[in-house]
Amino acid sequence: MKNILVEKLSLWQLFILIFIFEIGNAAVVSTGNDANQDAWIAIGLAMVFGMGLALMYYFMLSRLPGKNLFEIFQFCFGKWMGGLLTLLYILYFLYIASRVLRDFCELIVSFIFEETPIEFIAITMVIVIVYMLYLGLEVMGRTSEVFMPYFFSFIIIIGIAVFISGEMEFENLFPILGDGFKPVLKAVFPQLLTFPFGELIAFTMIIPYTSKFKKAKKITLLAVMASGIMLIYNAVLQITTLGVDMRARSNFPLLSSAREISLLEFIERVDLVVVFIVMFGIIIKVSVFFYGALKGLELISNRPYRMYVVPIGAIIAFISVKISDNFAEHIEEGLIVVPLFMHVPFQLLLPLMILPVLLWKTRKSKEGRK
Amino acid sequence: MVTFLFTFILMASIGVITMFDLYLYEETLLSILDANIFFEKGTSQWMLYVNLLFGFFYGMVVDYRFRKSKKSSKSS
Amino acid sequence: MKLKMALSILGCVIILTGCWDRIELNDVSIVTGLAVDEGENSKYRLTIEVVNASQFSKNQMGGEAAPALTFTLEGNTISELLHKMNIGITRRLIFSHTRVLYISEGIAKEGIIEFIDFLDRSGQFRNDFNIMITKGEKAEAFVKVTYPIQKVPSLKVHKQTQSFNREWGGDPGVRLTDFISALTSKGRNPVSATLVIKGDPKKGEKSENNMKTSVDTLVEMDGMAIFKDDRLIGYLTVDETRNYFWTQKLKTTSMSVPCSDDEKKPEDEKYMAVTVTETHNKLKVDFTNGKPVLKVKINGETRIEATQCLNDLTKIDTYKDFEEKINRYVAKDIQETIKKVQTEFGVDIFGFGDAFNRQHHKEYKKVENNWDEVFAQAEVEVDINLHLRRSGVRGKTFISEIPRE
Amino acid sequence: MSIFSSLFTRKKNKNKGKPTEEELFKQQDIPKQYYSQVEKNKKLLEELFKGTFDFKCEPIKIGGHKAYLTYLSTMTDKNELSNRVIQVATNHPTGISFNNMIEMRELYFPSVDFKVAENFHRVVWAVLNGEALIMVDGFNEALSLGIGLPEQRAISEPSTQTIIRGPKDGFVEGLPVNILLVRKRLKNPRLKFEIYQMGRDSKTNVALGYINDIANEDLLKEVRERLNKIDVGALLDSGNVEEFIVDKTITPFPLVYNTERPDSICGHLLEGKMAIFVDGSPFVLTVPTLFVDFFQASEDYYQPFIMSSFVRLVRYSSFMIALLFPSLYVAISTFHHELMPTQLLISVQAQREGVPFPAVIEIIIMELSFEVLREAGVRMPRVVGQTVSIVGALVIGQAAVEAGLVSNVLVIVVAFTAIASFVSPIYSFSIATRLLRFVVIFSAAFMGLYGVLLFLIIMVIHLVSLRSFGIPYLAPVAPFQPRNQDDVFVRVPIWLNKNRPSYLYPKSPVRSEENNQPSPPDQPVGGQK
Repeated sequence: MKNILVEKLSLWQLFILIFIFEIGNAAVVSTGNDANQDAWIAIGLAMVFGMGLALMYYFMLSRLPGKNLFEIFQFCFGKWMGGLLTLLYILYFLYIASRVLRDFCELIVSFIFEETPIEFIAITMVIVIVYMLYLGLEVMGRTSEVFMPYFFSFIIIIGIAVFISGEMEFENLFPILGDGFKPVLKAVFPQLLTFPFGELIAFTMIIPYTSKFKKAKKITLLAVMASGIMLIYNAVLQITTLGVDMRARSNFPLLSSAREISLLEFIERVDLVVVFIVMFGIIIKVSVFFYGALKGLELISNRPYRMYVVPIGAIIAFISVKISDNFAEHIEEGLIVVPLFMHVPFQLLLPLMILPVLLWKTRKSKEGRK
Repeated sequence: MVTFLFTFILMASIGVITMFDLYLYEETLLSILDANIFFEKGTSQWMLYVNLLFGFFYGMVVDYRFRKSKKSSKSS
Repeated sequence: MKLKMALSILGCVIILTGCWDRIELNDVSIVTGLAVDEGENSKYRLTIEVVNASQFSKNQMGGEAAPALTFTLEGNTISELLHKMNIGITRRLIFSHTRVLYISEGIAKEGIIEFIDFLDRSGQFRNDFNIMITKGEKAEAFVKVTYPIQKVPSLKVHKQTQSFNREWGGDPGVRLTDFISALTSKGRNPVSATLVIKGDPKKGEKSENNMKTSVDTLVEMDGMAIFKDDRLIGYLTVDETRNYFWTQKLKTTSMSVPCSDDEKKPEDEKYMAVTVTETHNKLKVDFTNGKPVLKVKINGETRIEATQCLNDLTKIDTYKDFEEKINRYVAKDIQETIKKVQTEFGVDIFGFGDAFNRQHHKEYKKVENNWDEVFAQAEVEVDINLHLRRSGVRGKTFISEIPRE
Repeated sequence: MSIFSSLFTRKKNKNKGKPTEEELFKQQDIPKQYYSQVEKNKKLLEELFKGTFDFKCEPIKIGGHKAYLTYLSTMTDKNELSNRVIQVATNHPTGISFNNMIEMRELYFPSVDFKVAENFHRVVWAVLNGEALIMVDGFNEALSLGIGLPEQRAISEPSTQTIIRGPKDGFVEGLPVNILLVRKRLKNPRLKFEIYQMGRDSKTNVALGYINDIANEDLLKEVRERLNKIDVGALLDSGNVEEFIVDKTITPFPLVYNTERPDSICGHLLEGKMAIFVDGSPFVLTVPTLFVDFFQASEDYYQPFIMSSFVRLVRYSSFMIALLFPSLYVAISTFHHELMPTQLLISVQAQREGVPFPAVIEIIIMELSFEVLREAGVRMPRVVGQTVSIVGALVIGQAAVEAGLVSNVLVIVVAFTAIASFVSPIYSFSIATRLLRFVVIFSAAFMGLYGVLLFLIIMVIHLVSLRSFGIPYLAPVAPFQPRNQDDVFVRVPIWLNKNRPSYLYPKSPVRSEENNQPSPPDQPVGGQK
């Protein structure tokens, strides 16, 4: 009874958060285009590597149970060096949060509201996110629990509906591995591995707050796998409905596939359902990154993170619009610059560098205790 | 503290996007900074600035209240 | 107090910013058809057809009026023209319910890529409209021909193609995405359905046309058009269109198969009417002696609807015999159509190239760039395997029971 | 809202706490001292109750002692009083002595409820409560006897929650009767009722009922604490209590469940909840309350489970319809024309031809007039109630369409919404949807379906953040508890529903261990050979 009010996530909530987080915008923008019709194989491969990454992150956290990534930095490098690293990560998280938000705003502005300014969409979205985060991590977990069934079933139903509408052509999936493994690998490294799977780094800020930390490992892996399977399903759906060329040309292939649905002469033009899926995925994704950054600020300044929610939310809205002038820049940055200069160092290199220090330090402390 | 961190992070993030723009556009630093910090008339970006101002003032108020409550808790 | 402040801030944010994309239903006109012709002074001449909704309400205000209006404008890009339309009409146009895009022959011969891109890019257009090439008359004449049952011309054409497609298969069933993916693919060339006007187009514009039991003017399906890349190069007839559709997505059709294969005695020709209820079609490209062989394989079920033949339909042998005849008949038809396309047009509209790519990716890569030539020379094998399942609710036909003198 | 609340909260005035009984009487200038000379007490009382016509202070003799019988004649049952007090006291032989009030009571009034009032405050309290007070000369305490109540409304069918099958009795305005109605159904010695007096002026009796071996201790402590904190002038209905004990006041959703049905209270008690009875109110509260409670009617448990599961799903969907239908109409007809099939769009457009208002204004006019009608229908004297419905149907429905002010489709939308909003079994919940509907209409008018989605997400976030006595408001759904799903969206047969809901942390989590699924007999009936 007394534990009710403590901020903790249940394992099921963690699972859902990771699931929605991974699918989030990855389901909507076209991923793995380098692999052509084998995009789904590439996603599967990336999923396996992603599970490896998740294991690594978990391993880091498990060396110091109950501490999040930033606290580990401080443990390893002392207050100043750790603080600097934390600041870098805060910037990284905020930048990615804004980028994800921009993805969604672009979708709304180019598909649904052609005349509405993108700023308006960004601000309204941020208001929702700020409201949710202000109420805390628990509320985020429970909100996603409420929306999970819809989120899940809508994705599945889109596929089934397209199939019944007779728009799917499984021939589009062939030839499997026609050009060998090369294009697949090209799609996996670094694009698919870092986005969406490498972005799990944000969960290093959340996993320590689960109620049963020891079981979190299994749940994380399961969630990554489930979301990977969902993404594969998604990719197959898009390729079979649109064909490889059309998918590559679509800015938002899932939306385009959903447009093909036409059932009973009445259930048609249901692309707004997709917008719902995306919208909720985006909210969760931005929130998770945002939460990570807030926790970092809390650690740096020793003030409760709720104080920062509103001001930093304003920054996210600002950056998400300023991040690029036009859609082309947004995409080019997202495909070329960001994986290279942001994802790879922050998701792979830095954690790999920290790992030995952490191991060394924790071994020492453990021996000392003995 | 909140206001300070707000300003700092705002500056830093503008710095980050400016860096990327520099990498992509091959324009002068000044022109990119200009585009990233200010806005042109005719766009609806004024909303963002209203938003930022709101965030800024919110931060100030929070800071003020925090300091006051700290003082009062100390004195009592 | 705090609630008021919070609410007022939220309210300000919302009200100050307002609502951009709002269009009341009273302020829109639903566009159902677009017709593109060659312009006299500029590149295109665009005619739109909008629904006059007040004609569809139960209590009509202002008496009889036409169920649809058309308006024509000339210009260089379609998209500009669409926004400029208000030069003559009152309301904003919405295109999400566009049903048919009519393209005149002349435009099609010059290439249609330039405005197809607009339709593909725009979020407003859906993928569920038909692309139609208009033969004979100008495209704008087609959006003006009314029809008593479905009063909006384009809705009528849309419905017409749908039912025709399902009942008999004389419409290639091409939508925008199909058209574009055929355009972009090297192993396939696009096709589209064609229309003709039967009767006097001038008479069709008037609503008196609707008063008669046999209307003066009618828009009819007329087979399909074949494109090489984005240029129109020729036509197929309605029957050939059905044969084309056999190789694609045909589900149901019906045909008259002669009772005897002997073509020499046309005077006592007897037919049986066969309905195909379910088919599955597959394209394959195989290699024999280093040369690609195009293979069409069709499985399906048929039933006999009527027969003029005297054979006893309660016997297994008869079924077998009929089955063979049907298969031979269909195979011959399809073979002829493919041959015609190969020799006359020399472009692969069937998608053999795509099938080749899927089955023998490496070999296809070698001939990818001149696939159409390879296609024109390739041999064709058609393998039809239609099963005759049943023959209605009667066994023997009564014709055989009639005592003859 | 709470984001902003941190900005704008003023300093809370320091809570001095609820005044003690002594302070309260002091404020009203009532002395505490009770004298052993009866005359003095009598004088004080008479002064206090000066100008009260029904205040009676009659001299009697009990066992030779001089005594006064004091009561409010309007609040006591005359027959009871004369039968059980006056006759007994006067007919008894004199000379039997007693040493204190308890002994006296044993001798003279053995079967009557009693309290010993040891100071003057208690004396006043007892009189106000409608008890008969006996002050005997020479004793420094008085005896108050609880005898019969004045006439009350007879138990009748509840007017707000009617059902087809099931018990038809409802609570009335008297606390004892209400407790009796529950006791009759739950003959369990562990069913406890704690009594509280609240209200400076009203001194209302409030009873907290719970089943001792089911209800969670901590929850109980929390409820008691909150009840003890209540400091109010007067409690006129349970609604007043409700506002004092909710966790959060700025929310359209009711955080406390209220009902007129004793059987539904029993059901809640058996799940481990607590019931709060307020004297003078036929509505009994139960806490903690969850979102799903408002979709469970007590009739669900009396009808076959398949049927009631279906009905429950209908209720959930009609909640969504009542909330969203008008706004969806606005959003689709002004933003997303492509969502309607062509034929439907044409016919809707045809009907909207000539309507001068934008869709939002149109729908707000209709919704407002409907709200006015509804309110008028409730407040009007029954006799004219008919008129309202006729005027409403004719004017609002038919004439408005004929005049071209609103379109036909819209009338259908509003009517359907209105009907759907009546489906919720608890009235206080359907009020919430009424209010929110307007919010969502505005949101849809500004931002189309995107606005509706934003609203939905914000609403869910809000719902999820709510707690009722520490229990998450959306409990078995979020946080998701797979074991408690048997009575949420559908209802499983009663013999399968073996566990009490675990989100209430009941002391004994199991209802019944045994598997008592009904089955046909093993042997054929009637000795079939």
